[in-house]
Amino acid sequence: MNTVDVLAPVAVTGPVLLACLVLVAGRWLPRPVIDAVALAGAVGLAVCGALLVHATLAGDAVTWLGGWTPPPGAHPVGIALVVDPAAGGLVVLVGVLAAGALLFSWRYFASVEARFHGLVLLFSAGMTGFVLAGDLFTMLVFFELMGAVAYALAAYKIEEPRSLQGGLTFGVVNSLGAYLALCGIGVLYARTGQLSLAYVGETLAGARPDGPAVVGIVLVLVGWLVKAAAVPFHFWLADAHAVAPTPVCVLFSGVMAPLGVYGVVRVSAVAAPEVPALRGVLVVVGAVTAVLGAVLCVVQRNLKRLLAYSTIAHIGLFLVGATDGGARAWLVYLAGHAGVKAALFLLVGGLLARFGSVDEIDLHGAGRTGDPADRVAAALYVVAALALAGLPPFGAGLGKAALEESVPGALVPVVVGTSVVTAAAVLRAGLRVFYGVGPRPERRVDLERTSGEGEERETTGRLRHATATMLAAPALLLAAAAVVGVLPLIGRVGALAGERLADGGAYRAAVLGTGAVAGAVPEPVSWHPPGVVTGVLTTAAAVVLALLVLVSGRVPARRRRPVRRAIGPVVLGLERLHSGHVGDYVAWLLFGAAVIGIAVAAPTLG
Amino acid sequence: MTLTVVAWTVAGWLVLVGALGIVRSRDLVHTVVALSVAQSGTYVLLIAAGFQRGATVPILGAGGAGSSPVVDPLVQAMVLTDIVVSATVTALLLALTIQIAKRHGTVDPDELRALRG
Amino acid sequence: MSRLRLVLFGLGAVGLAVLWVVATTGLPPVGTDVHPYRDAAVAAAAAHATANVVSSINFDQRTFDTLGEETILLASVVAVTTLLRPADDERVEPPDPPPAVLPATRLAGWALLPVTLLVGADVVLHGHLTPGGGFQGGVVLATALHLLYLAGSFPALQWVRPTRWAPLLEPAGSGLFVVVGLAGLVVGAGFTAEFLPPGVLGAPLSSGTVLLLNVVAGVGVGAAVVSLLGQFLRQEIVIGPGAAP
Amino acid sequence: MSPFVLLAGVLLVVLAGPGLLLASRGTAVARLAGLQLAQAVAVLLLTVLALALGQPSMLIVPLVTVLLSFAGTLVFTRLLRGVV
Amino acid sequence: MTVLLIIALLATGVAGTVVALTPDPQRQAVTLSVYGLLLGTVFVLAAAPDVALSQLSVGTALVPLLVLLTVRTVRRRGGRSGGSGSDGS
Repeated sequence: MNTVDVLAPVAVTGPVLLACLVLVAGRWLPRPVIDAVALAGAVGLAVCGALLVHATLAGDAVTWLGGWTPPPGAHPVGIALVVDPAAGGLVVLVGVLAAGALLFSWRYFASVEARFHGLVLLFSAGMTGFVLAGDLFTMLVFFELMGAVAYALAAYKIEEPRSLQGGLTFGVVNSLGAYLALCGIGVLYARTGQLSLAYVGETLAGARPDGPAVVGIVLVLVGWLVKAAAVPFHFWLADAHAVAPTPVCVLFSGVMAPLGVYGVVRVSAVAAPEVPALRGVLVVVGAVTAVLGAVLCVVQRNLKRLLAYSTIAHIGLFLVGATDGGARAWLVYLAGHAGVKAALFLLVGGLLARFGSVDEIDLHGAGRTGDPADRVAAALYVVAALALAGLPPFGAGLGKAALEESVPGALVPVVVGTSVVTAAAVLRAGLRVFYGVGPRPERRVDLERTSGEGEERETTGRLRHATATMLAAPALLLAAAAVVGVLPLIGRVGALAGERLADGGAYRAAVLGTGAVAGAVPEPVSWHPPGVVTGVLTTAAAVVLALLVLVSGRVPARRRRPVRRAIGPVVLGLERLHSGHVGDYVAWLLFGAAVIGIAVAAPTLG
Repeated sequence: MTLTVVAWTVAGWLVLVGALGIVRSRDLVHTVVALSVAQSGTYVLLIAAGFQRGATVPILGAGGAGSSPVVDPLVQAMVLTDIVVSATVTALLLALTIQIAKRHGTVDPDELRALRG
Repeated sequence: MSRLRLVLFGLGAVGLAVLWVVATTGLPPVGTDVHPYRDAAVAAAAAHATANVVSSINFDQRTFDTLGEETILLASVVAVTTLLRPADDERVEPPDPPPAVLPATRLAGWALLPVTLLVGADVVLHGHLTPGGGFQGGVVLATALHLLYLAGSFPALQWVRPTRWAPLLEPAGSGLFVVVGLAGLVVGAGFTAEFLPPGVLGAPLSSGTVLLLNVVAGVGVGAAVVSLLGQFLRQEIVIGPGAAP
Repeated sequence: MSPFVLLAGVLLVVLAGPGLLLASRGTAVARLAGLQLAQAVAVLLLTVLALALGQPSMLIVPLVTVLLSFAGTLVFTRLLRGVV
Repeated sequence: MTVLLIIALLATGVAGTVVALTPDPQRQAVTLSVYGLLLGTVFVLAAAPDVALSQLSVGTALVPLLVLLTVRTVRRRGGRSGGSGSDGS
């Protein structure tokens, strides 16, 4: 047995075991012990992931569980866990974000027993299992595990109506997505007689793409795209993220939704037959997701919802990058984004704990208390918003710069525009809330839009000061995002991980044991002068845009009207589509699945 | 031939009709049950994928010690997992529905207006 | 709006139906005798002396999936307990007096209780030989316990106090499942590997860890279903109304 | 076609015809009659099928169905109380 | 046997449709129970007794019990549903 044989199963079952421990012993242990155990588990997971990355730099590692390694040429009966640097890196990300969330909630949820910790650990196990599984059905099982925990975590605040509605919508839409994926898995199984991802791919690779292969793969990908919240499956994300407890949002936005993109890339690289149309469709879906997310991000006034739409926009960018040339860049972008977005969510959570609201208009100038802790929070928020725009040396900026270098020219405006617009929206909200910039907007009751008022507090009472852990967690996450951008090792591993993730042939060779195919070592992701310049420029553009919006409140309504008349109806129409009605979302899900399926199948099958 | 058409059609039909139930639903409890109907379509699909005419149950030593072929046990194991998942997800969503009834005073999705835009 | 929703759904459904036809017409007919996975799995089950191949897959060949499934069960029990916890503005009331139940019903309930328990235990313990296993048996066992409630003896059910032990037993079961899996790793055979002697095919004590895991799963599932039902019953019976919405 | 298979066919038609029909019309309580019929027929059907397939180990299926049907019936009679 | 399987499959399809399109959850629970029996029959006919046991144990008592308990709690809290013809209150 080598390290991977031990570490890969432990990375999944370790958190489960700790969760069981915490749940059984939770009622007798004092709260700090539970906090410490859970935190240690999350940190241990991150370390485990780092070791996995280290062990697989030279080549993918495969471990067949239960000693069911198939002899050469035989049909496999067991389950393989397959580790490559991308999978290991995502395990690290899960561990780091779970640690951040647990650290932040040290003083949070004072009334809850160990259940919250247990759920976070189970959630981590679900994500790790999904990442490491080399088997379609195992992926689905852990997808469902992720889901089951996530629905409960989204609706954790049971006193709050919105939270419950968001959780239910999330549950129904994601479950239906999983069932579509299972249909796809069933079709692929009937077609190939295999469940192992690599063996499915090997069976399909030789033949001309046929109906079952194409439709089966598309259905599986639709399931993962629902988790990734790609348009038009994105509706649940804003609803669930806006209402989930802040520490949970960190995990949702930072890693759970991006895992959907990972699943899409993994399955389409390893198992999809050679279908040129698939790549094109995924790029279009990604670009539309990015643009729609950015547009809707701008019009939000609920800060958490605003951040949620910004996540949707960035997931669109990841999808574009991962499928069209940006293989070496997108994982670095993902890691950098996760740190920055997590920090932003935690800072907004701090606002909720301090002022009992997450509404941008309601909180206008609320952050100007003069309290040193609030000043630190304000500074962190602004830095995080700038980092989201691409400010060097943060990891998000590095990933974005590398993405701009590698995607085709036609897509560069999408990348730049999306990051500028979302960062400007985030910055605008921060400047309003923390510094009171711009005139106080008129407060009007707006039935068409989710406000951030009346949100249930997550602490027992209104906090007089932001606590040390509540500032330390975002500061550490922001620092981690900076480390992603500065440490050359991460740029090197990130590039390698991305390229290897896209190389389905090497994965199949590793699992089938037909000899490793040595891929070329890709050029590391690092800062180049043009990247630095565009990073600074996009940051500046975001600042200018945010200030313009803030100042435009002073512009007489007469001058603003033409603009509003031009784009207003479109935006309003888009907003109306986000009705919060679960039936609408399910209808969109089926419609989207059909459109994507036909767009892929029609050109392929003729 | 008939069996093939019927099995695939029923599997797909159940998934779609379950989804239709959700779309038309005026009561969240009904939504959750319709979701479980959609899921049961996947049971039929998997069982059909592993069926073999004239084969017996996948238990060794039963019905003449390996003399006759058995149906595919793998799909059965998958459906077992699937059924557990279905039951647990149903329970979870019903628990959410109870809380929605308490907090919103309604379980009609048309009247839930807390999230929009 | 609802009109638009139905139109959208209709378009999607038609599109998916077309795709479904495209997919299924390319598949081998239902009832085909080509099942490569089946051939491999049956051979593997025979090699480990597990008569019930489905159990062999669930608890030996693909234990990891079952581990995930057990974890889903655990997660949803914790989730339901979390979601149905009494909110800040709710109170726990003494239970309503149980409604009158016909003596015959009560008698039937009590009479069937031991039978159901016995059958449940049998389904768990013979899961490696005959149809059944930890999951099915666990559900039957849990249902047996709730015959007490259904036959009108809610006090008897309260006396058993399932809400006390079930929420502890369920994570313990899941934890034990993981521990058995890790034991294979410790003895050097690999995670979830068979490390007990398999015995003779068809014997009551055959199939090594499959039997052990079946029992562990049965306990876990039984406790899980008891706690799930307990939470829902508590809502119905002892949780008082909250504030006006 | 063996008599067992024929019998199973008849039972299946009863289960799927009158049983389902009765269970899908009227109020919840009225539907209980259909459920009762379906449960009784299903137990018979499953027994006959176990015999027709020559699988005595399958008899556990109707046995469990009997026990759980009883519980199921109690569920409905108990919880549909006052609904009539 | 194949004929029986076909009949059972068709009946399952019809029953599933009835369950999904019955607006009132209490009535739906009864139909769901019958649907579970039919699914169990399909599994037995397809030589899957393990699955049949699972489906029957979940479908006949457990899920209907959860559904009915939910409906009772919801109605007790004055939760309105848009479903037509609620024969409850």
